[in-house]
Amino acid sequence: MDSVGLQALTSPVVLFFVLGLLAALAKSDLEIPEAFAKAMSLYLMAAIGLKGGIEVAESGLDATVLAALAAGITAGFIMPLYAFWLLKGFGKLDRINAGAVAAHYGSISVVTFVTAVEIFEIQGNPPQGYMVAVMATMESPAILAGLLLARGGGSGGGQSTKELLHEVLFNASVVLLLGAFAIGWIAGPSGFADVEPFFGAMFKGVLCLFLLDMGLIAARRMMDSRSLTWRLVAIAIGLPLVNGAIGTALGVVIGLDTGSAAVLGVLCASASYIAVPAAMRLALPEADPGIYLTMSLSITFPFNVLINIGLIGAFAAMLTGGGAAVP
Amino acid sequence: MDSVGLQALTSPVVLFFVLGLLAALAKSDLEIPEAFAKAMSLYLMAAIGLKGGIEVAESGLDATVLAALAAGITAGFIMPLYAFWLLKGFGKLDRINAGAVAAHYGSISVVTFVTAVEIFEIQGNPPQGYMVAVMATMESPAILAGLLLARGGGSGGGQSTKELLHEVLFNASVVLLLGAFAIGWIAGPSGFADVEPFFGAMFKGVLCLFLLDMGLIAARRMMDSRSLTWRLVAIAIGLPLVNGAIGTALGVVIGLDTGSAAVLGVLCASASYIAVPAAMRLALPEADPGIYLTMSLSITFPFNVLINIGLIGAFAAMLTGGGAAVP
Amino acid sequence: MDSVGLQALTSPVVLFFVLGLLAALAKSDLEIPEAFAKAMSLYLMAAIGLKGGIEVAESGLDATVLAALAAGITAGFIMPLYAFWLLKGFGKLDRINAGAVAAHYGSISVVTFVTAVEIFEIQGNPPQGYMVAVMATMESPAILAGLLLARGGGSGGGQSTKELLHEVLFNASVVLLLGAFAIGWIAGPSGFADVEPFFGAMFKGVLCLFLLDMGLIAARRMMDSRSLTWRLVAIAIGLPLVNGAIGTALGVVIGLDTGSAAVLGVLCASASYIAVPAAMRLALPEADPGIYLTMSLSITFPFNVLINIGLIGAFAAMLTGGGAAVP
Amino acid sequence: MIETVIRKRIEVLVDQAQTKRVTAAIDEVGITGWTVLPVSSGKGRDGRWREERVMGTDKNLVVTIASQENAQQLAESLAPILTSHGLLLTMWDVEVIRGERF
Amino acid sequence: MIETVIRKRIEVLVDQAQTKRVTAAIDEVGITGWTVLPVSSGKGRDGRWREERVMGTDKNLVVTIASQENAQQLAESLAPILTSHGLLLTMWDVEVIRGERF
Amino acid sequence: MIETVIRKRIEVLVDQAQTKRVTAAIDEVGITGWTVLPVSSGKGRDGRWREERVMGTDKNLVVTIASQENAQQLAESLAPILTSHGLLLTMWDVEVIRGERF
Ligand SMILES: Nc1ncnc2c1ncn2[C@@H]1O[C@H](COP(=O)(O)O)[C@@H](O)[C@H]1O
Ligand SMILES: Nc1ncnc2c1ncn2[C@@H]1O[C@H](COP(=O)(O)O)[C@@H](O)[C@H]1O
Ligand SMILES: Nc1ncnc2c1ncn2[C@@H]1O[C@H](COP(=O)(O)O)[C@@H](O)[C@H]1O
Ligand code: NA
Ligand code: NA
Ligand code: NA
Repeated sequence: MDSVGLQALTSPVVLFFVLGLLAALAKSDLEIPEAFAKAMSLYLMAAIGLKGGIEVAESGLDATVLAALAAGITAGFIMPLYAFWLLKGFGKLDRINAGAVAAHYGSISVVTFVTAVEIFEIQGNPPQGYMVAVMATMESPAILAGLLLARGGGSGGGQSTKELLHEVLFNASVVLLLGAFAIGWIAGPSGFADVEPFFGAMFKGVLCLFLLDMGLIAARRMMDSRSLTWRLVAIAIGLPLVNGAIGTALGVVIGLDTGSAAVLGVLCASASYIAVPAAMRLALPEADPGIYLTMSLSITFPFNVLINIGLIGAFAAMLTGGGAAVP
Repeated sequence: MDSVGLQALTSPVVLFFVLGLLAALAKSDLEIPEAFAKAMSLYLMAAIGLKGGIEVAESGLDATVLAALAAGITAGFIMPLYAFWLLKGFGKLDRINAGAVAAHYGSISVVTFVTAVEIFEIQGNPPQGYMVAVMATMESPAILAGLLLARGGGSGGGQSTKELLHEVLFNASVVLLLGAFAIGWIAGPSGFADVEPFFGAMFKGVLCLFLLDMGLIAARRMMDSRSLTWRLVAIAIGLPLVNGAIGTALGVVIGLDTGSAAVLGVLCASASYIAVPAAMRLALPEADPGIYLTMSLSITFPFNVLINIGLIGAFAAMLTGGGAAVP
Repeated sequence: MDSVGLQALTSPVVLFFVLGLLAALAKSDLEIPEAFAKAMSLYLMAAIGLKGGIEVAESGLDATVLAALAAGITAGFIMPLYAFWLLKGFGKLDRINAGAVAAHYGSISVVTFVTAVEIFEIQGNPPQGYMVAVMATMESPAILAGLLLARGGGSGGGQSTKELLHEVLFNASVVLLLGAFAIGWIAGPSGFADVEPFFGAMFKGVLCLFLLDMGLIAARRMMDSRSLTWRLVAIAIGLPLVNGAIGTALGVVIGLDTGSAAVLGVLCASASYIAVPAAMRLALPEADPGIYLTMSLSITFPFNVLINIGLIGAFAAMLTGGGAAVP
Repeated sequence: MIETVIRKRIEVLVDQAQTKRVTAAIDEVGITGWTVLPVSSGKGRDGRWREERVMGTDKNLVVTIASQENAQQLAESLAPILTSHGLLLTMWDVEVIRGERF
Repeated sequence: MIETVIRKRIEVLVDQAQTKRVTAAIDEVGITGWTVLPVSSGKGRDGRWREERVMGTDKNLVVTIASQENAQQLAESLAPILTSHGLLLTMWDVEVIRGERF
Repeated sequence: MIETVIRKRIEVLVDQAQTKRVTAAIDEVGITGWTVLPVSSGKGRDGRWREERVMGTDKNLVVTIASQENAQQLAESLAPILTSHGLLLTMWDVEVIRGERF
């Protein structure tokens, strides 16, 4: 790995995640209070939404943005389809669990996104601000797709279509991300100045503590797991590789810059572990979190943070010919 | 509304409050952990107390300050009287609930105060630092007055006068506000420098998240409410209008500058929803929080933040002839 | 007390602690949510570990550092021995409680350390960054020593030696302090820049709120206490005096600068109230927290913060001839 | 001596996300109220869960006091989804004062 | 086989601000101890409450184990304020080990 | 009408640091599951505790539903450490649906 890649892995953000993993593997009793971890996740979503909105207020919207939004939404609907087929066939899951897992992999992980942005910035390829909007709109389509697949077009486990759509459109993550995005857009850079110390300067430090917690939780869940098979582990690593490559290529095709194309790849590669588990618990209670949460949080998330983001960044640089600027 | 008024309404602080209201009205499941919300409220009180103390350490005290303190305390005793009369008569509440609501409207809301200071600063009319001390001393008198009214001079629901006075003087909000004020005064600007990034720079960002939560809670409580009548809604809007005008005029009469007079108006207009509900729960458990909390938090608070602060600012500018400095 | 000493006592950090003590003594209901207090304690440990690691990354390690580490570990094993003897004899505690208390006094308090660093910096005698590593390594030895003393070499209350060693080496405080220290060391000053606003600039402000909470808890526990005798109170004040003097002298002997020697004294003088109580609860459940927590948290901690740190600083300055630089 | 009457206490352990469904069932049956307690971790046939508040897959304990008939009705209305929704329901007799309220 | 004895378990749902009053009543009756559990939301005749920690109008659940006589005495001492202070009291028989402690 | 069966509900109040020991005992006896509830403060013969999360000396309430035999076995396995480890154990009969699960 070159020095830039190494520099990314030695950023405090990644190191705190590794510390969490190691502490849990060593069975330390280190634990972040849940209320505070939840608050940090809300803070991160509000901050990332705000910043995206402000960048869009500065740069404006153009055709590339619309193309990126369309690409993201389309990917969100299509990825669950082949994931479902793979999970049922190769993964040997039943329809309900296959649908639930497919929804996770079609949707996105905000924290993976943020970590990738950190790393790509260190590598000299910062993505565009509107990618936050792309991320926010990619949260929901896969939830819909996954639920339809799980229910096989049937009437569904007691939840009306109206309730379902409500959850898809107004779940906490979507509301906070898009709401903060809108606030950033309206308030603009001048309005942001006052809140910058909190939502801007503090951001990476909070991300460190949050990733410490996610490392702890991911490794503990891994160790407690009873439902993981090697087939599911293979999917939890293979899918992000494939989705990451497809997403990056798609980004390059529609004309995104290196950093933004790589981020589209990361969004496709990432699996949700905040918005979608909550939605599944509501709409598909029969599905087993021991499968979907362990795959997305305990395998795919560390794999993405520690390895796949680096691969995707390199792939994007290769495709666009724009190598990482070595500082 | 002129451009300055618009600018105030598009500050992130106000926009996050609106986001909270809208999210709750859309029945989103967005929720801030209670422990974190409580921590934010303590942080805000400590920070505002500190800053007030430091400003007083810099500017010193004079006769105007004493006049402002006296005006605030007097208003705190008198406002509950006509509020009580109005609530019993026009509002058709019984003695106990009328007394409890009167205590809320006679006391003050720290967050309304802070939001007003934000807005008046944007408008170029920053109030004096000693208004924090005025605010802190205005918390308690109305609690006493309201309880006396509720009990009709009777012996009271099981609580001794000693317990009562203790609660009025040592309730958490009063202790934290005045304690931090004293610390700011003692430590002075040089001592403050070290803690400025936390208590100063971060302040507006935390206020955003806190107002997001207050928006969520206020709107949910509104939707759940069973006890609100149109008469009570009318009082919850009318009283802040009247009290705001009286308070502002009073401020001008005793010689306060535009910003400080407006803030005195806002203090009179605001209704407590942190210190007083807790005190009523202790001293007047028979009173219904479905009435006092819904009126102060779900009606008066949004009305003040979104409309009344703007009106009061304009009224103060009119009275003092000092128009808002358009930036 | 000279003006520098006074300046230390009027720093917001100390004043918030005093406010907590006074509020609890006045029986105010002021209370910091436990989840938030716990989060603050984790934040403080992560931040102090990080900063220590970064300073070591800058300054490197030399023989003095090794001497300081050796001195700290040795003190951690030896201090519990005479503390145990004193607690059983003069203090009239049984073997189990004497061992538990001895473990507390042999170990260290992170917050006392941090407060001392604040104060010595104000006094112009900043300690070296590696003292964080000394602190971290001093957490565990006394736990081992205290448990062996409590069990009298016997097999112990149901806990295997393996479990015990695991707890001693991987308890939450040790893992977080040393983990963050390692991260700081690896990431170095350039990696730290990004997270400085969170882990650096905010530090003293968070410390203020945390000390407010510790003041509240210490005074409440004092007032609730049933098990304290005057003998135990005398030990809780006498031991820190003696240990502080010994530790400071030891630091001077091994060649530490004024600030670092004073900090070694403070570490010896301080009694743990975060790491060790948790460890005792696990390994020695028969011991009474009403004794060990009340002594360390309610007596020794305030005594150290308000008086003993000042004495130790003066003693170190005397021994090294390096008086506090009056700013 | 104070007079107490016997009522049923029903406790339902339920996913955070499904809590509304249980409280709605309580409301529908006509029981006067309910109270929700937080839960921090657990283990069942589906394995262990803990620290899941961020993911929204944590649980709550819903407690309600009801007359025998209302309790029976509630149990029947929840029975069909007990297994699919992973609910855990226990009930027992308790003494209450002011029995007319339940 | 282990020996158990029957004691009363009393649970009182009470406003945060009134909790001290209930625990003081427990102490006065001479019961050896009590334990407080947090409560997150609820619904009663006065409507629904939730997310009220900031406002200090949230509730607690106070649990205490007592002998039959002490339990009866506690119920009687709390009865007069049950309605005015919005308390919810339930009690039932439980088996405990080391019965002499309660 | 829905069919219920009688099972034992056991609740153990235990130090945060000792919680694993209690849940391990439950697992060993072969009970299918358990649930942990947070506890915020309390008072016993050793005095009062509160706000002790930072110090790690706070407590939890472990709840488990079991058959009579398993419950009895659990009580016996915990009895020796009840006093030394400061546990508080209560148990009583409850009705459950789907009794085969416990
Ligand atoms: N039947 C019930 N079962 C459980 N909790 C109840 C019940 N009725 C009331 N509560 C709780 O007691 C609180 C006050 O009830 P109320 O006095 O009826 O408004 C409610 O907010 C609930 O938390
Ligand atoms: N009679 C009781 N009822 C309910 N909880 C109790 C009782 N006695 C003790 N406790 C709880 O058990 C803890 C330890 O009690 P002890 O071992 O007596 O100090 C106390 O702090 C309380 O939380
Ligand atoms: N026997 C039991 N006693 C108490 N709680 C249980 C029991 N079995 C299951 N639970 C709780 O119910 C949840 C779901 O259980 P299950 O549906 O068996 O996976 C578990 O995670 C526990 O929190
Ligand atoms: Na994806
Ligand atoms: Na007012
Ligand atoms: Na020590």
